[in-house]
Amino acid sequence: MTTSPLLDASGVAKNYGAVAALRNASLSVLPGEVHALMGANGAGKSTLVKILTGAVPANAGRILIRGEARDIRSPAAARRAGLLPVYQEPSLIPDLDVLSNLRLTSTPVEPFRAWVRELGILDLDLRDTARDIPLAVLRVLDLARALAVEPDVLLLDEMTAALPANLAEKVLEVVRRQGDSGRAVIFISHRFVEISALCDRATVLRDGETVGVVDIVPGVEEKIVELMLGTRIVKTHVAARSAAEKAAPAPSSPRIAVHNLRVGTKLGDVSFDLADGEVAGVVALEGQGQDELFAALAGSIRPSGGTIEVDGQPVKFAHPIDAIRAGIAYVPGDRSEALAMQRSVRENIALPFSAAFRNWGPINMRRERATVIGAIERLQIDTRAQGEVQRLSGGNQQKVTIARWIAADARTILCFDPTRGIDVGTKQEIYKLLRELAGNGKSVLFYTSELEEVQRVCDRVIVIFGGKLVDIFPVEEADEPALMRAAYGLPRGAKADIGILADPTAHASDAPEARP
Amino acid sequence: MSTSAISPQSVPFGRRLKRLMADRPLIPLVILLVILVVILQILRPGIVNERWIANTIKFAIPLAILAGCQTMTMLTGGIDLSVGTVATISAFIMATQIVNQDPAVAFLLAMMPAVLIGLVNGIGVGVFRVHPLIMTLGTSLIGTGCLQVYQRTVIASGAKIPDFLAWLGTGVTWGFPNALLLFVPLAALIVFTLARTGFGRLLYAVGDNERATRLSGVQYWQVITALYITSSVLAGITGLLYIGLIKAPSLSLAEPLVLPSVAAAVIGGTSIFGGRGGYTGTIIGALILTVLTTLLTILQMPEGARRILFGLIVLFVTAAYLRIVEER
Amino acid sequence: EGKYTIGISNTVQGNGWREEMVCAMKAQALASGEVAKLNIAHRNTDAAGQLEDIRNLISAKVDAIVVNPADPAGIKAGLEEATKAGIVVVAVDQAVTEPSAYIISNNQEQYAYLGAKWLFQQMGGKGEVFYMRGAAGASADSDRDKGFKKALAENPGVKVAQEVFTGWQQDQAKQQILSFLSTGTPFNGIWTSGIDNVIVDALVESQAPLVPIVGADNAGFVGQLSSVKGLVGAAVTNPGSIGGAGVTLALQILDGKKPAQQTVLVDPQLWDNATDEGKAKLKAAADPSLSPEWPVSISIPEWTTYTKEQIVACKGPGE
Amino acid sequence: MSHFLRRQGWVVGLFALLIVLFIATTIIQPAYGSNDFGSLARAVLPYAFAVAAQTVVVIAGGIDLSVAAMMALTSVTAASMMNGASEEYALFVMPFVLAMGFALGALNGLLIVVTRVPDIVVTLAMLFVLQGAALLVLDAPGGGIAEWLKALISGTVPIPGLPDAVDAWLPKALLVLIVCLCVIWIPLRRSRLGLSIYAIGSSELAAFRSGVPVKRTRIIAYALSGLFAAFGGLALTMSTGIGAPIPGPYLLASVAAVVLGGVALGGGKGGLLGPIVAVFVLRLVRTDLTLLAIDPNVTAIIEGLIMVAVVMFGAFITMRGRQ
Ligand SMILES: Nc1ncnc2c1ncn2[C@@H]1O[C@H](COP(=O)(O)OP(=O)(O)OP(=O)(O)O)[C@@H](O)[C@H]1O
Ligand SMILES: Nc1ncnc2c1ncn2[C@@H]1O[C@H](COP(=O)(O)OP(=O)(O)OP(=O)(O)O)[C@@H](O)[C@H]1O
Ligand SMILES: [Mg+2]
Ligand SMILES: [Mg+2]
Repeated sequence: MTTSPLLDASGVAKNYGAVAALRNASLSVLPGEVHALMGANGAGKSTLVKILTGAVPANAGRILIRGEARDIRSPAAARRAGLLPVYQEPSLIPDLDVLSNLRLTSTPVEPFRAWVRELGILDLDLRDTARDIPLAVLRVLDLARALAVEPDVLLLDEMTAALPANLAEKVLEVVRRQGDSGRAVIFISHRFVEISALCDRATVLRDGETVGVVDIVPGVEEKIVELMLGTRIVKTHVAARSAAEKAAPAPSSPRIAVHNLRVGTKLGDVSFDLADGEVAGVVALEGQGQDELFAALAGSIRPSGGTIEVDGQPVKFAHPIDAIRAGIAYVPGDRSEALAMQRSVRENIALPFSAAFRNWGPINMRRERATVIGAIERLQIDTRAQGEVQRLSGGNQQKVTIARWIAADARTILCFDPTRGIDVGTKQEIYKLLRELAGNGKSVLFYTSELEEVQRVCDRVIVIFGGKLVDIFPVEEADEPALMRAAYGLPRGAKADIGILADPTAHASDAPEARP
Repeated sequence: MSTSAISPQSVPFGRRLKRLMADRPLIPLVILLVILVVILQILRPGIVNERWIANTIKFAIPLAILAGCQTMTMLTGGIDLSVGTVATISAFIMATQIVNQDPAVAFLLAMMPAVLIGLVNGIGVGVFRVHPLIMTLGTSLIGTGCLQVYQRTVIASGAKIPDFLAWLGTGVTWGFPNALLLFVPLAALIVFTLARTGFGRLLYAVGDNERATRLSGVQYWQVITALYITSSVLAGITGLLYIGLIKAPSLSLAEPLVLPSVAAAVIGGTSIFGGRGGYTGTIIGALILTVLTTLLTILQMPEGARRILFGLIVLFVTAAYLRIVEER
Repeated sequence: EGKYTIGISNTVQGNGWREEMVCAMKAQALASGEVAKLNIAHRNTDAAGQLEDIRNLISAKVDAIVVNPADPAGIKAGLEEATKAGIVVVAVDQAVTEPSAYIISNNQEQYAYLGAKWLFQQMGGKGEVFYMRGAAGASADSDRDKGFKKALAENPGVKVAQEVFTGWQQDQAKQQILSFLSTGTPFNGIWTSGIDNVIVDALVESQAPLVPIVGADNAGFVGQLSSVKGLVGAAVTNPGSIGGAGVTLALQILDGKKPAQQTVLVDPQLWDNATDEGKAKLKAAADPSLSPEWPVSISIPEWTTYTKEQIVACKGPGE
Repeated sequence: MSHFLRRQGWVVGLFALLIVLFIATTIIQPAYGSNDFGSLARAVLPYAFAVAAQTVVVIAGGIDLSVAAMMALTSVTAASMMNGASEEYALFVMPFVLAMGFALGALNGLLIVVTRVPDIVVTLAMLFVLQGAALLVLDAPGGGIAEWLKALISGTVPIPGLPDAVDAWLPKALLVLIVCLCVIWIPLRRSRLGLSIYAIGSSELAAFRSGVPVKRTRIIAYALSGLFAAFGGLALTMSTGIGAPIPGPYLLASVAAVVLGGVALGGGKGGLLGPIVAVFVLRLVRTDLTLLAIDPNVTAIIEGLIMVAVVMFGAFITMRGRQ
């Protein structure tokens, strides 16, 4: 092809004080292409997107749009240049209703409505305040808002990371069509399946530098991983665990027993057990009540009915501290919900130690240091950006949220989508960690939005649909199509076509992360 | 835009100095303080003597303690506007009760309203989630009203400043104000609490991200209630010290210290939005404000111009300080 | 048995002088036996707020309003409306511009002139004076400034070493005098506008020379004038009991005994501790049982009839 | 309907409270009539403008501690300019003073944006500066005002076609308030600028990413606050006929009324109607306390209790709503 690039950035550098987030990044996108931007955690993808769209100023670099040098100083300027981003964080104004949000950005309403329907959200009231809308829907609204103004270049930063499979599906279809209609899309994702299904080329970043541009052809995934990780050696092929490893425990009394748990209208009559030494997966589409289930088990919200037993004793949690005292720790999916961003890694990890009234006194600094360093090493947290947690990259922040409970030696960990927006290497570490915990007799409840993770980590799968527990089955039967069907509330064994991701014959078949 | 890359090797001296100041935010503050003192000395040669220093410290101490209340509450994203009223109430009760009561009893009576107001503030902010500005403003109104009513019941019995408080407030031993005997341990305790205790950690964490602390098992209302009670008790103690210094129980004794106490904490580098700051900076902030007040009193100019200058200097100092510290 | 309802409006709360004024109003209303109810609006506010209070008192249908004006001109409209509604209006402490209102007032200009004249005499007509004013922008302060400047003009040898505004606040005044002392600036006298006992304290504490000092007749300062060794000074009376006098005047008018003039001025007296005569007056006036911020002149002969117990109890009719 | 109630529920509640208070007032003082209501409207005027000034910046996520000092400065400026001048000269003074308020407000905003010092500190510093400037303009209360300006807020407006009995309940002061606020607020609320003000208060980052010029919007919000404060300063001069350089109790009152009016300190939520109704409630409470001849020291306690109780009640409902 000889078409000239729509967007051409080169030599982009960005320093945050002593840390170089970007050193020498370049990116060239042709019209009509869906271009993947890939890199491990901390490689600088988000920073590059922010620079391209004027959200942060670069220290150096040259940006050409249709061959013309443009100085993009603000998101408004980027908009005028035809560059529209969907950032990782929702960009709607929380206290304005959707309609006002559209007016604020001069977005035409009718096309927006059409896109929202297209993207699979049928019951949107434009008068709803953004704050009251679930995260996944907000992300879709962001996308619809961007699409409605028909941008030349659409930049999607981990657009699908927080989406349930059904919505992700729609997004991918729409993005694909954008590419076909001659516009360009820059697509950031850590999911190879999506990349192979969607993208034409990929630019790979490592440590703030562009290390390669590759065409997406079957089998290229290995090369991308190599580029991304450089010398870091990562086992990308993790087989489903062998039968011996699984050693399904048959304990006399379960660690946690949930009976007929109800939370408002969101969750009704859920009953299951969680045993010591077990990782139980929870699979559900967005908003099926899994948030409420986790929050209730964590003591964050009060169930409206049913009982929870811990070690055979019925418990009532009025506050997370009650759950923590019972040995149950909760790692929320959104790290901004879990971290004190202006405090150090150390203080964040040690936070639970000071919570109880009797621990308000002087701190034993030496003991604390030892515990914290132990946890940091165990999770291999990259603390290059010393000091405040907000200076760590997203993936490393995520690890801090888990490290806290490793340090506190919690007996049961409720992990809500812990691998959201995390690179393959780190993901492997987290899988390993969860298995290790189970091996040490701890129990884990693990919700994931990436179905293929289930078989790597879990012993059993709990499927929730429409606020009800619809199925529990052993991991052997939990291949992706089966999970997908269950997640849609279809009975086990039924066959239905539910999109490109579930289709085992799509490009995904050769992806390193795909089923073995 | 240039295409030149930034080379991390050769850091010029200016930047190194800036970074040093940014890492040690106390240095620029102390420099600002010294500059003010030098200006004062130039304007009135000979003013900076032992006696002046003792006086400045005497007046800075009550301000610094109240600013300590603000520092701690501001770390959690709050503010305590009731400290002036609390200090006044404690001082007034002490001065009137000492006439007929045993000093220890008078002391306990004087601290009781402080604890009570702190408790109400804490419950309002911690349990009912009322905005601290409004909550403490409301309790301070209520407290002032109660003080007025109380004042009428004790007019007949008169008032007296206990000798011990006068000694503590105004006395100077070997050139050092006696108030330091109270202040140094108190300041050390506050600094230690903020840096090295679980409670201090929680103040920072709660101010930074309350939801995160909740998920870590922190009970917000406990922290906040303890905080506002602590703040009120400190204000009560300040009141006692202050009445020893001023020696005139009035119904608005410590009110004029409230806004400066907020300003001192902010100048000292504590973020009004919570999660960032410390007490040592606040102490310097209080000293800066006290020196500034003297400086403006000494200057011969119309009162209006004096106030304009005061406002401009406070703004300039805070802005300059932020500039230096944010250079990272 | 009383037949009248009297409304009171005051705009400074928590200040010893004003508290005494309100107590004198209550005590006089009780002692007169003619007042059934007092309706008191007493809070910190400005002229606009006082207008609001006066109008509320009009709504409450009081028979007379005794007001300490926040500003002489600023409440004219309200007072006019009150007179129109048939309400007797008496301004105390400061004058008002509304012609229909009666005024019984301490003469603020004379207050400052009297004290300053005495002070400059003590200084021998020359030297430097430390001039401590009240609140910048308050009308009582600018009236006093006129009197002070008049005395200054009569004594060309006297210079102002430093002029400060205490804001009528004890702590601010004390910090200012201490700062001033530390500058080592020579000075030969102090004139202070009502904040006095803390100034003497500061001089004593810092072992500064006790220069002649003029303050008000506050209990604390009057006591110091007799007890502090080597202190030469004078207290100028500025009775808070003027409030009681205002109530008496209002009642007289309600009873049909209109005074000859619209304005009655209560002239200040000066009690110094340099003469035997002054010493005797100070001794007679001294009252250690009063709050140090309260003026000792708790009654005005011919105008107030309450006892000391009554004003100290601070109870109005029906309380 | 449910949208309306959810959003305006607090204001509706305040209105109900106001009506209850009016009924209570007529029970306490059966003769309470249209004249007394006119007094209330005039008393409300300066507070209402102070509260409007505070509301705009609070919605934009800030706070303005210089409101009362700004009112004092604009008031003394107006009073000293009009002192002894002709009646027509006031036609020039009014816009001048309003423009001055707008410019000084913009200066507040500019300083916040440029120095990056927190708004609470900048406006605290400006409080001193403006107070000082007011003292330089007039070192004691004084000045004068054109008679027609005084007449502008006293009495009632005869509206043709309405019976006098109704007319009497429409004091000019109330109309002036409604006109001044509506002329600025209603077009603003509907414009993109208005949305931008809500947006930066709700989430600065999201607003920035939505293409809102955050800095410019912040400056404009403070400028509007200055404009409203200038209206307040003029209202003070109009009601008292003079200018006073010492600020009145409008700062704390404005913050209290903003919160009572359902505007979250933190930004992004609420409107102007709630705080204005809250001002009426607070003033009427003061009237009732005076009518009842309650011990003045107790009135301070009662006002404090009302403030704390209402806000706690509001917090309590929100908490219940969340569960
Ligand atoms: N505000 C900041 N201050 C200091 N360092 C920062 C800051 N933001 C990012 N960094 C550092 O810059 C590097 C790149 O971060 P960036 O978030 O751009 O990476 P990323 O590719 O988006 O990674 P992830 O997938 O983990 O989010 C990281 O090492 C991070 O620690
Ligand atoms: N315009 C802006 N204004 C203020 N802060 C910003 C702005 N843009 C980015 N930041 C901050 O810079 C930091 C670095 O962002 P970073 O690229 O690491 O995002 P991230 O959340 O890690 O993304 P991801 O997980 O998708 O890779 C974040 O703390 C963010 O809040
Ligand atoms: Mg990223
Ligand atoms: Mg990132």
